[in-house]
Amino acid sequence: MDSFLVILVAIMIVIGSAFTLVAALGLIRLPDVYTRMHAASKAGTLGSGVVLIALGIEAGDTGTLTRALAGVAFFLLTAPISAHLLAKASYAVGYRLSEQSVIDEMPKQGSRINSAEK
Amino acid sequence: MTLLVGVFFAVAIYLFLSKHIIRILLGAAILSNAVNLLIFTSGRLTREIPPILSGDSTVTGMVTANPLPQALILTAIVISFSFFAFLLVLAYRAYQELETDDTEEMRFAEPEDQEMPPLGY
Amino acid sequence: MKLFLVNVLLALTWAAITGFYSVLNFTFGFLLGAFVLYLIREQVGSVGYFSRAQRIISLFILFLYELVMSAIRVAITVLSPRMNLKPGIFAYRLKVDRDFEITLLANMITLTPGTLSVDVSQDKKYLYVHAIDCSDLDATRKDIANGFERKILEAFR
Amino acid sequence: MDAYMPSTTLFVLLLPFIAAIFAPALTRLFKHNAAWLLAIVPVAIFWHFSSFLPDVSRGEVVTGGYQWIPAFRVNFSWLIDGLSLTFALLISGIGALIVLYSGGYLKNHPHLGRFFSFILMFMGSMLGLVTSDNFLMFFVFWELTSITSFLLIGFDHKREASRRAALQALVVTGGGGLFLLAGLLLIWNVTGISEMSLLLLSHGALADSPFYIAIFVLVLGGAFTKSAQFPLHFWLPNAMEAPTPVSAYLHSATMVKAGVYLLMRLNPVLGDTVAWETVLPIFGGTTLIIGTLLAIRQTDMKLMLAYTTVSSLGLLVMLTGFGNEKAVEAAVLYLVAHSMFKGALFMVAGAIDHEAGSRDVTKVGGLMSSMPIIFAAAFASAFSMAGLPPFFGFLAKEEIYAGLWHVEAWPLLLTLVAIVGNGLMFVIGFAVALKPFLGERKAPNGHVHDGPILLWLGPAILAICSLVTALFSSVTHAFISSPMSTAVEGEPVSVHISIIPHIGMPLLLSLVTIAFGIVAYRNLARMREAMARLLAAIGWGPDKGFDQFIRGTVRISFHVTQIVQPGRLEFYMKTTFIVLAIAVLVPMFMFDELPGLPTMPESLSFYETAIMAIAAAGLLSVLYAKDRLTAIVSLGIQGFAVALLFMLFGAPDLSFTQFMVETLSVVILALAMTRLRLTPADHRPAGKKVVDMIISVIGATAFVMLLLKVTQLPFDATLSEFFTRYSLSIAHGANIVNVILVDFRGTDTWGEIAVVMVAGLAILSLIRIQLRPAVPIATNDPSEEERR
Amino acid sequence: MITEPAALADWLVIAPLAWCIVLGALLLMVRKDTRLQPYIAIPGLAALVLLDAALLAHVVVNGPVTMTMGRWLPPFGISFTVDILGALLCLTAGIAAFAGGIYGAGDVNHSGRRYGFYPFLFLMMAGVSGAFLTGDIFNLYVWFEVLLIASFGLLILGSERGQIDGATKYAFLNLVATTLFLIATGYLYGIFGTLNMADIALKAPAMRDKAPMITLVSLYLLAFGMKAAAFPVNFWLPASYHTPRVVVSALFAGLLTKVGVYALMRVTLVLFPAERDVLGFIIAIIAAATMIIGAMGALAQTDFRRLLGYLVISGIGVMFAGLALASPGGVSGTIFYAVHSMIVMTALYLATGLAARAAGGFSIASASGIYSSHLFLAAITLVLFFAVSGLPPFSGFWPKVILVKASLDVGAWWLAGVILVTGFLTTIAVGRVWVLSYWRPSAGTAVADDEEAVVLNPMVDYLPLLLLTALVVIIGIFPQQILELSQTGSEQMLNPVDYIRSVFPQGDQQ
Amino acid sequence: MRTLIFRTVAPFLSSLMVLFSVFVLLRGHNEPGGGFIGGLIAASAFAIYGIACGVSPVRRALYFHPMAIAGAGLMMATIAGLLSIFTGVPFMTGLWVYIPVFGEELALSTVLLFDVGVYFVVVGAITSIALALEERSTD
Amino acid sequence: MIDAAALLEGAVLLSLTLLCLSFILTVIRVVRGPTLPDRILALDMLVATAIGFIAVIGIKTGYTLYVDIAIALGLVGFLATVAFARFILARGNVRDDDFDTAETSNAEKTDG
Ligand code: NA
Ligand code: NA
Repeated sequence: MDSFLVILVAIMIVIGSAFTLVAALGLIRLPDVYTRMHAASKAGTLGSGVVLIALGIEAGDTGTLTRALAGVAFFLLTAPISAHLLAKASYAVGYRLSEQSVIDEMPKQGSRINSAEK
Repeated sequence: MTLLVGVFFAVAIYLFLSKHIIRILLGAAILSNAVNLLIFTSGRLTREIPPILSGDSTVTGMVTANPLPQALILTAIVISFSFFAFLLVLAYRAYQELETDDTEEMRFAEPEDQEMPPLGY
Repeated sequence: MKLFLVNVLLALTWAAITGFYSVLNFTFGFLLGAFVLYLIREQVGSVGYFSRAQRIISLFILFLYELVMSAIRVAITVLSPRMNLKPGIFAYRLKVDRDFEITLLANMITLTPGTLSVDVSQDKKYLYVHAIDCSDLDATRKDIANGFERKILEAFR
Repeated sequence: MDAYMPSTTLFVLLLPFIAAIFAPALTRLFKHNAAWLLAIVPVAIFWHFSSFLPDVSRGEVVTGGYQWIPAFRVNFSWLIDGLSLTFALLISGIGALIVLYSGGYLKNHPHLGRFFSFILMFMGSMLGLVTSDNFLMFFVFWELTSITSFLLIGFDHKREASRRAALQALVVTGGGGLFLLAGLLLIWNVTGISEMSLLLLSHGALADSPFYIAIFVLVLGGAFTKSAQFPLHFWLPNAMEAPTPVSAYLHSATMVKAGVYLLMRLNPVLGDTVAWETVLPIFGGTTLIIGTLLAIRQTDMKLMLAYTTVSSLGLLVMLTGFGNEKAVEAAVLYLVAHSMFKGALFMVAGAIDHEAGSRDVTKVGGLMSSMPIIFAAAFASAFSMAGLPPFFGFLAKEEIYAGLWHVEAWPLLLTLVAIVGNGLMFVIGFAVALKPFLGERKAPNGHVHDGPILLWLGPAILAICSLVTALFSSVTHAFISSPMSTAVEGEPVSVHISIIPHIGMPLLLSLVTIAFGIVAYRNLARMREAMARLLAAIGWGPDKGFDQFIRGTVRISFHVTQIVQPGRLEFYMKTTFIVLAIAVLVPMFMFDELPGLPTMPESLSFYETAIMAIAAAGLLSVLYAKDRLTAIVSLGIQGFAVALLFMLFGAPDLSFTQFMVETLSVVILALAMTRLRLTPADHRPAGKKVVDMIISVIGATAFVMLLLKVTQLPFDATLSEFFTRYSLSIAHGANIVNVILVDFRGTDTWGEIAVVMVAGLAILSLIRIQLRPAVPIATNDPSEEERR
Repeated sequence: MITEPAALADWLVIAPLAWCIVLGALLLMVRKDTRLQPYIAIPGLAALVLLDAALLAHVVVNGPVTMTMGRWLPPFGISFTVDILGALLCLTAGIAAFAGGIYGAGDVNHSGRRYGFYPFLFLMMAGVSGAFLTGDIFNLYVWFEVLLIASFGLLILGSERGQIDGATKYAFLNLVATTLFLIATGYLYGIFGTLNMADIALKAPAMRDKAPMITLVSLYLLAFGMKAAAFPVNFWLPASYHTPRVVVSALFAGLLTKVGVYALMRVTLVLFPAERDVLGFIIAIIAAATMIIGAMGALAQTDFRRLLGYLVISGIGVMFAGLALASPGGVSGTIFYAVHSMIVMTALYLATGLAARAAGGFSIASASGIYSSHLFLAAITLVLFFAVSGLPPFSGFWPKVILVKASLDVGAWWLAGVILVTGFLTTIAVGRVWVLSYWRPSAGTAVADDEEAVVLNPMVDYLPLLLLTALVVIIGIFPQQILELSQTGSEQMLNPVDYIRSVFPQGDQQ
Repeated sequence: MRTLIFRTVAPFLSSLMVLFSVFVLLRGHNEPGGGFIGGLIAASAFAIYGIACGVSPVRRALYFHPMAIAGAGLMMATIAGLLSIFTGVPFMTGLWVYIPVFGEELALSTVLLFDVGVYFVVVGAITSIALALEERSTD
Repeated sequence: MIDAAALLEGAVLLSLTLLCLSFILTVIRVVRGPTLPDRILALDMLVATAIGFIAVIGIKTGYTLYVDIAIALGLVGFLATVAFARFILARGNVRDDDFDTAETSNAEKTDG
């Protein structure tokens, strides 16, 4: 495997890990669950995705690579949905936004949505 | 590693001694991990060489991680997972039916006030 | 017809993930795909978009780009020593009305800078979006409207 | 014991049991007249055994039998000598009369058929007991007599008294049986002999063995309970709850003599020792006196007879204990006499009860005219019991005094005991035989008469026997007394005594006895008062003791059980883990299986350490989680950490599965907990926490030390090498682990998926089945059907 | 490195197990057809009995038989090795299950069947058979788990609240027990690097001075002791056995604890005899304590079923006594007693179920008058009572005598004494039940009386009971066959050369 | 959780997961995977499907009751073991047949059949649990 | 080539460090909470980190077969988040994670 790919892989994994770390930091620093979701769903997904693709490249056979890509695609498909579900659920059962929040146009009927589930 | 196994066991046993079913459940989950690690360790450790043969030839010389304990643990994991699931649902039902998760209060099978058997004939 | 197309696509996916393309493997993948479609036959009614593979892919690429951007934005936000956030949830008036399009839009909004779609109103008129920075909502709304929503409409109308 | 010839004896021994099966049906057909048919069985048995008389009288010993359990050297073998033959004849002979008598006594009883089959079963057991040669066969029949007597005493099960009496008999004789079993097995161990016949040939084998005392005590335990020796006599009077035929048959004529039979049987091998010749007379004598005294106190005829039976048994034991020739002859004669007169008197009592409506000597009287036959029988039997000529009892009495006079140790005291005992029996005998018949007429029932033949035939014949056997004493001696005495004594003995009184010490003593008896008879009422007062003063007896024993046992058991089974899971868990710690640590220290000092762990790279740290962190946060969600998620953390460890140590399949399983566990936890309100934070007091912590740390230490020890051993990796070598070449699989799972050790996985499937089904049932509020018994209830 | 092709007869080794699993799976597939199930299950159980009988005959004729799965030469593949002990217990278990299956047709309602009574039953039999037949210690663990989870399933198939409680305690404590088993096996693998029992038996002497063998064996003793409900780790049994449906209790009483005893015998006698000798006295003490505690517990109970539960325990004590002696007599006594106990305890629970139906409850305080209302049932029960007390001429008598004699042979007076005293206490306990609930006339109010007595079905209710009781009597009167089997079985256990040779025909291992 | 967004995507997610699970099952013999893990993935797929679109669609989709599927799986595995009786070799002996299809050589074996059995057992059991629990928490 | 390999080695170690760090941060968030969704989010994040970790180890050891494990983990991770969101909803209205009130209210709403 030529050194270009090796270097590419090296860079990718570092970037990926970095993104993951950023996401984790966001998890710690951001004020409320909704803002933290931004960090997790974006940086987190991207981080793991990049590293995975790096692995695919490093493997050097199309099968693994395509699988890695498919996996990443799957993450990209699922990440927003889990974020959406989590946010919706939290909001529905009444976890409020942080004090810093400036606006909330969401209808305040958590219990209605909740009962709509059942 | 051995020490880690010890920690696992200590925590598991400690949880088992609790009187809340839920804690005992957590204990069960941890216990199965403890056991798996124990088997894994007593099968001796080798690092990072999975017991998967490179497809082309039957290499006999290469030292892979000991595959047998892994197989045993796999079986054990599956079994203890099944048990865990069962116990969990059992606890769930127990809570529903007996309105408690405190084993002190679970006295339906062996009630507190057992009457002395009749002494006549 | 659509069904068959989806099926072929699934078969291709199969061939892709198993990693070796051969008649045999493809056939197997095709059968699997048929099986899978059987599983979801009820929802297949709404499968109307494979015809536009081309534009979808372009959309996908845009989306990837936006994703990276947003990740970086988050990084900056998080790493900046003192973050002055104006988070909040705002309602977004939807133009797209088909379930699939709404879903797609919502997901893309989530994965793009500073926004995260929380829910769709019961009547599918509004999309509730959480944003890290609600200082200028009109701008944000405009971005969405001219960004993904337009591209989606292009891709699927 | 090698030559086993087929024999009708086997059939004869089984015959009663066979008959017992058909008894109910026959009774349903012929009502009480079935007695005539069923009596054929004992008669036939009597006939068969009497065919042995000539040989046995010539001093021969007939043995025979079949292999029963060769694997355990147990034979179904019989030993027929004077002793067993006499018993067999008594059992079958009196048995026939009893069957007939029952037909009359229990006429129109709804369960007469059941009664017949019980009686026949008992008869079979008793026959087996006295004829069996093999120890275990003997014991089997011994216990069978206990069981059948349990059923017969409780025959009238609707009355609490009979239930109590039955249980009492079972417990006492059953307990004695255990002693006997131990004794017999011990004899078997010591001598290696398991047959009576062989044992009798081995003179001194037991008496000299170091285990003699143990064997002696154990055998006595069996004999004394069965033969109601003081202080274990109390069950016998209570057994009078049984219908009178039972009392007459089991509790006077036959079963209670099983103990005496045992002593007589073993006299040649166990006798002639100091222990034997002191213990037996002491217990026998005490029983004799106490029995008679207690008898005085009674007014119920059956109870009077029962207590005299106790004392007679005492007398027999006493005589057997002396072991001198005369005493043995006396014992033999008295045993035969007693069976006849006591059986008769019981039947008389029953007849009176049946006809006059009461068995209380104070409530009935003047029946002589209306039941002449019964009176005659009673009178004759009373004579025999009192030891007056010309009845068989007289011979016995003479021989008793003769025997006593030959005793080395304090003959005077023993003679006195005998005189008092005999005198009082004289009193009781006549009290039963005369009081109901003489004096002014009184009876609860109006028209009183002898009743059906079935009712009077038995006593009459027995009375006649008492007379005839005495008149033709030489014949009796030739065929019965001498052979039996020979068997008991172990060397040839011939009995000569006859009814022609010859001047001598025995005759004198008899006269003294009679005089004493007459005086006592006159003051019977006053003596009764005195006894009543005395017993009231004592206020406690072994009979009360029995109740206290049973209640005490139950109470103690109850409290012990409460302690060891408190019903608290926490207690159970704690005990389990403490035992675990002990089970691992104690052997380790005791047998020096401790590990060497742990070698410094193989250099861990920082991320391995980090992962382990994370695992530990996860564990701790599970412990100290404020709320259950934290606990669950922390569970996930440690699970992931373990999975990563597996990966680092080259087990991809493991970590694969571990990841999946851990995530799913967490998911299921979450799904199942949507409804639960469970608080994982434990509210235990700090003290308990510390204790638990100590327990768990010790337990963990145990495991760690053992693990260290194990990993310090050289490892034998033959199997793994084999798998690695052939996985691809023969099993066509590169992933060795999976090949092991589905091929090398596929059977494990087979069972494993069975577990998975069953777990799935079990969980489904758990979720779906609706519980009903507690009801005692499960019945088919449609409400249990679930919705879908 | 590959074994000879298997003769068709050797398939008997796996047949009972495979049969149980196939039928279990089949019955699961027709789960919803509750009417059909008994018609599949009962013939299936009968066939199982036949298979077991055939297997026993095969073993008696040819000595221990081995089949190594996947024809991987032992110790590499999993060997099933059957000696007389395994086959005999397998057959007995089959018979007990057969009786239970018939009884269940009447006792288990539709929801019970729909939720898998018969599948559970068959899978439990699979676990039991597997445990008796396998020759591989880890595989033994797997079958333990199969029967355990199946027993869970049966345990909760009821409708009382006490059941959930009992099930909880049963489940957690048994989980601990099997986990201990697994732990011990993990250590064992670490020591020997092999799992085939015969192989371990061969390698054990070499390791004796190096490895922590006694600790290992005492760990196994604890694990199996707990499965067998030996004192002081017997709690789970009295806590749970009285809660499920009677037929389930019956099956448990017949099958579960005996598997623990079997495993303990296998491990201590065949694998680690030397270590067993070291622990012999401990085992004897455990045996004595278990016997006494069991008998006392029985005396202390008001509820039929709990009383029986304690009788099971004291029976376990008796079996441990033979194991403690480890002499030919002792072991054969244990084997014989195991057979007796499996049959008689199952029968007793079934009888108790009928008695409760007849008398309207399980409490000896209230139930009464059964002797008048159901004479036949009473007769059978009385036989069983005498049998369980070890009175002749019933099946309980001979093993007890053998064990007493064996104890005397080695001069263990006290053990012999305890065995006898236990019998005595048991007699009192069951005697009281008989007196109170059978003889005592019914109060006449709600409980069944001669007139409106509860009608019991001669087929599903009495047939299984009759079958078992007949065995109890026959074994009691003609114990020769069973005794011979037990003796040969104990020889095979105490001197397992045949066992080992059947696994390693050519003596060596490669 | 029948939100529009989730409901729209879930079917395709789960179908992809099922696909992947079969892949994991088949390649298990040579690389990590196998029946159990494959089964778990498939079961999770159905769980997601159920949570998103409700239980009854899943039940209708599976057509058979999950437990019946599990039973069939166990049966299959057992039969895979028993097949070797016909070749006179012990229980559970792996038998391999190579069927040429389209010039490729398709390797079928009782071992594979066994692993498929495992797959079905796991799918059936876990799915039935998940669905039952889901039903409980929605009814 | 050599330096490339060395570079890769270094990169691997570096990223392992980063991942371990983020692991620890995430764990902190799990323990700290404060709210239920926070913990769930953290678990989700944990899965993502684990995936990254697996991939890096895969690169380190050259066993690319780890990619499947990573994917599978992603799948079930998604399931986990979904289930937890489901769990939040079913638990019903809460102000903060005062559990008893939360669960009593929930018990009233759903049980029976
Ligand atoms: Na597996
Ligand atoms: Na387990």
